[in-house]
Amino acid sequence: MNVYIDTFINGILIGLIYGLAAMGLALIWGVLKVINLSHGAFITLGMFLSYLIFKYFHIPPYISVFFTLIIGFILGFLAYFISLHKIVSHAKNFKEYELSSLLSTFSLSLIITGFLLFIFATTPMAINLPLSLFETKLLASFFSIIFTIALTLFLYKTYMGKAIRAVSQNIDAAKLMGVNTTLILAISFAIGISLAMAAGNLIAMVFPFSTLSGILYELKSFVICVLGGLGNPVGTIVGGIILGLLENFFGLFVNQGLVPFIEFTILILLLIFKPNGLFGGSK
Amino acid sequence: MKKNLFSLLLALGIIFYFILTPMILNSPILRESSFTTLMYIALAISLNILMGFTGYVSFGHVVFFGIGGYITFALLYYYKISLFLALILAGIFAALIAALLGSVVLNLRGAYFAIATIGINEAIKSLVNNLEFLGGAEGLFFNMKIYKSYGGPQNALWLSFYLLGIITIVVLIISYLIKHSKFGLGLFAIREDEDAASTLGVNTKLFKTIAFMISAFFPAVVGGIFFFKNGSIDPGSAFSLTKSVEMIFMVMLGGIGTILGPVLGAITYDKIKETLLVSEAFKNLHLTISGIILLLIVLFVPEGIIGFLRRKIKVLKNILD
Amino acid sequence: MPSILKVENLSKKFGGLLALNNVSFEVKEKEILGIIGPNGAGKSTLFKCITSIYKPSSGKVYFKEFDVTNYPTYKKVKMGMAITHQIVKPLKELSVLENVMVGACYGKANLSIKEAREKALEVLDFVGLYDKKDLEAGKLNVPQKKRLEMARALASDPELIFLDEVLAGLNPAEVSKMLDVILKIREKGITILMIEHLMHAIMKVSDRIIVLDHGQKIAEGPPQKVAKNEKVIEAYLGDPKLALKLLKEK
Amino acid sequence: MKKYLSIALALSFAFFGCLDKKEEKGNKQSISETKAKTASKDFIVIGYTESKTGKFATESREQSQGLKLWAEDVNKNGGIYVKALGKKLKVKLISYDDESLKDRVQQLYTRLITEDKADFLISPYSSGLTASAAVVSEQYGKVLIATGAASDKIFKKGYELVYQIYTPASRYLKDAIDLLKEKHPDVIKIAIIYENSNFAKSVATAAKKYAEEKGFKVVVFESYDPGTSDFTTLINKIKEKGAQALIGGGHFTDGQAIAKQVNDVKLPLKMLCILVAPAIDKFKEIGKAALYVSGPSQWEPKVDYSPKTYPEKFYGISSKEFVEKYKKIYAKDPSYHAAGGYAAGLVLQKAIEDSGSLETSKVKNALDNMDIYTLFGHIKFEKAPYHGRQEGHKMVIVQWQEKQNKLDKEIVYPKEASTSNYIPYNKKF
Repeated sequence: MNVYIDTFINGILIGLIYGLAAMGLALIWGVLKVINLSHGAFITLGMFLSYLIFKYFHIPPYISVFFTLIIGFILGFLAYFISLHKIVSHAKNFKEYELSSLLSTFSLSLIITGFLLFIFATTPMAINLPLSLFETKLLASFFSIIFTIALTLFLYKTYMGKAIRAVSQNIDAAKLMGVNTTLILAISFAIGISLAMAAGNLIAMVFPFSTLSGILYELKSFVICVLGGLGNPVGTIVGGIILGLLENFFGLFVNQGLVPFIEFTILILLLIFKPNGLFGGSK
Repeated sequence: MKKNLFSLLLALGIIFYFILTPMILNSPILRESSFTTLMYIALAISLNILMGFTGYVSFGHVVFFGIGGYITFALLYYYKISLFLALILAGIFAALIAALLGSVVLNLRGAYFAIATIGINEAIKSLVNNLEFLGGAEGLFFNMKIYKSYGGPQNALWLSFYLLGIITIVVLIISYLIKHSKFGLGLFAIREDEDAASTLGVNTKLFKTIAFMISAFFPAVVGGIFFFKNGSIDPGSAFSLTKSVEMIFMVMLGGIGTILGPVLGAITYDKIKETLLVSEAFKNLHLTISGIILLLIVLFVPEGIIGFLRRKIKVLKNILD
Repeated sequence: MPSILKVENLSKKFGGLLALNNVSFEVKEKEILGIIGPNGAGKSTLFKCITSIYKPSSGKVYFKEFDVTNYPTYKKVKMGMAITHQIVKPLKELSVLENVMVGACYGKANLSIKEAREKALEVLDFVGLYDKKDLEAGKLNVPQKKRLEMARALASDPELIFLDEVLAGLNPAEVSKMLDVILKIREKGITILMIEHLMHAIMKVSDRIIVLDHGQKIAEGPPQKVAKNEKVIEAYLGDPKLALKLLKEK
Repeated sequence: MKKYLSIALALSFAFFGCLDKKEEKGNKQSISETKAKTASKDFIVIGYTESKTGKFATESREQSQGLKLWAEDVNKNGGIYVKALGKKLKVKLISYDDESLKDRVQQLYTRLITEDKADFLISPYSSGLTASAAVVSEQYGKVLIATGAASDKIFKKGYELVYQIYTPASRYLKDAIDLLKEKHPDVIKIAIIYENSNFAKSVATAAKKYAEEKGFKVVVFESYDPGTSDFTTLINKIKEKGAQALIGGGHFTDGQAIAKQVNDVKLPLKMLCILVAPAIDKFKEIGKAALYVSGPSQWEPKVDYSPKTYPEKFYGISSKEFVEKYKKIYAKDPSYHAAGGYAAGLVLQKAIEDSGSLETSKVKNALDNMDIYTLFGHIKFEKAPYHGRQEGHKMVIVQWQEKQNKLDKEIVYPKEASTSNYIPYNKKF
């Protein structure tokens, strides 16, 4: 097959997976205005959950993902009240907790990573299904699309989703309209974490991983959020696809080792010129 | 006026304590642990000039530590110039890079600035990873001969320690002078409300950039000393994101925007970590435990040690800064 | 009298919306020029364009004969403009004194930090905030914050001061206190350009008034004359008679 | 103002004086203790740092396990006989966590030397950390046995007391290229891809040079970022350039991913030789994709290094014995990191016995003249300009083959160690 077609297809698939990984971060960033620095740690947690379920119960990741979604939701809910509630509820506006939320979510990531390191060290792990890489990528991409559709429907069609969007646009107005903002924030965070862990769960079946893999997806997720904006899941997926394509096509022409340099340079340029994402308005 | 001087003197006293005890006891083990402590103090004070005075939280500040380390290392490695000159050049170069980067990223506010600085750190790390003359991913290694011109490795280690001590004192004094200067007042105005500051006549862009440059200069020099002492440098240890966040923590822990705060914060953080690292009971889980401690600090003492003391003990309210 | 500020055909577009449309006027030295107009008339936009908080889409601004259109805000302040904000912007965690010192340090006064302290104390006394000098600015109440805005502007030794609705949100007693301060400022020889929503108050102190509506200047002249201008009254309420009635109730 | 100055200074000294008093006391105590100790020394103290956290945690843990096994063995036999003291001394290991970071390596090694009074040092895992530790060990005149560090660069530094156990990076893939030349004289175009990290880069650079000397044409020579898990683009590139053999890799995860993805696209390579990953047992998790993948290894549980193979100069237990002991305790096959850890201890033991002393200069002398065979293979150190670099030890090349429908790791090179014959990679397609 033509190298370019190959690269293109792979770029799209990888992009969908990246988008999946970024979705949770984008949701939390968008609604709570918190840049969740524990995102990567939760992705890793999802990967290990997936691995353990596969190892001990022989349930493949594409099924265990539903279980992980539930566990992730519960953990996320708890994590919100442990690390963020105090900070968020005491602040008058999100600017006041911008810094402390970065720090508290970072502590959360230290706690999780420290724990995982204690048990698993940095031993590389892999889930080996009787599927080719291409097939697992297809499977993960499929889930990525499903999650995007589900999350979009949830946000735009359900009462809860509308409340979340209302809170993300104007928390004070939402409060006045009688929305229980604390609950909404907690649920949004829980969904974000749940998505992060589900992404980890699925990625574990595609690529090998270790305790420290999550941070790579976290950094990529920053780029994606900035590319796709924070508004809606579709934007995130598109951001992911752009990144996937960029990575793959750059990789064809320049040394692969330089790809992160290009990625982060794009991140900085975008932040400067298009802080609301490629599709958002200007500053 | 007097109250501020008290904090400065207290901070100076603490720093001198860390410089003098290893010296008087001629104890290498104390020197090594003091080296780490002083390094953290200097880094925390430098970051505080940007973060505490100007309100811009750089999550990738370690990039200047790395840049300084690489410049010093490369200058000594290729040109064999003197360490002092190399350190100063490293600081100046880092400040220039800060001016260049600052002119664009300092237009971003809050979390966007934070993310951009992470991006800068990662981009530069990746770039250095691919630069052959800087050793790429392998990094550069000194020949022991380099230390010979400083009186052998033994003396070189002491020299690095004294240099670091001097830099720590210098950065503390500079931070004090800035805080109580007209320039510092301008920075504080920017921290509180950038738009208001500019309508009061503060050239916000210039001020921010200068603050960024100063807070880049010192980490670069510290990085230079650190990697000189280490004898080798590689991108992973030069541009470690964890150290960046540690710097922020130290400032927060001590008290953001204060003179004494970063000093106390750095020492406390360092001691907690050192204790956890060598303690039998905790060393396996020290990452988790430091996470828990840090979380507790963020949640319950967000104003830091200084703020806490000022709030709790009336007498200290007007003395501590 | 020579003019200190000259605005020529200033326009500002926000996207497709024309917020300011070819506004021109002059301010003479030592006069109080009031700018009025209904909500959304472009008053604040006009201020912000003159002071470079917004970049005007077209037109020119001259300050003391210099073309300062593209000067950044801080430079204009250094030349002798001083700005207050409609929505108060105290430097919350700094003390009241420090707030005012910023003005003294960086405005036209350009004082050293030591001189600035003295100047600030003097100004705080002038606006009646002396006893609050060590309080955190964020802890002041609204009228005090408004006076703080004034104090910061005054401390910079301005030649021209922009007052953006400094009377809004004050009760009658506070309004009259504030008007006293404004008149005292004029006595110091400082030119005042003020936006106000409360018409009767501005009528009382202004030498001349400019009326904006939908981004355009619709009237200019002494207060009494402007008040009777039907176009103005219509712009304000759509009902000239009701407006007139309101105007007469002082 | 003077009052303030004095108060401030006094306060700070008092405060921190209290904090550190305990430490100082401990310090003084240990000084007096050691004075007593030299007369009646009971232990040989060996210090090292282990990366319990951070990116080297796994490898470092295994290395440390090997070392601990050695210490146990020694102590079971009553210790090491030190002629100068006329008795056997037991070994005491002291270690701290270096977090896989340079930050504290020097601090901890100084602590090991000055506070814990370590007589000898073993390196941390990885070349970068070893380089930092070496500065300190040289400064205090302590012997540092470097295991888990394959870099050549450390030994360009003019160190006198650092000794390397591993085959250095410059020779890592040499044998693989020799093997390729021998088995496939027709192959000309080869591809080298490597992880952009300290170790892999040294290996790849040296391999490229050697391959070109041997007449190969390196058509792809590219790095990829650590953590890369998708190699589709690189493989496309290799396909396009028509390379007939692929060598490279870096760490386990990427190596495994490369093997899997090359297999997925059925790239008909004559040889697929990957660093690190094939040598590790977990590699077989990828099933058929592992078949016929080869890779260099420092050591293998299957190698037969025993007094039988090297009757003249063999020292310590045989590799078989080591594997059994290790399995009994840790319930799995030892990796080469573990064997390297054990060997590091063994080398030190031999040097102490040979010199009959704990003095650095005498032990150094013994190390300089060492030429032994151990469970890890041949150990012999270079003289200047690369003083201390390993020159005796040889890599083995392993290949995953199928025996009775089960994947098995066989040694295919060098001939004297081999357990099976080499099979071209593309035979499976």
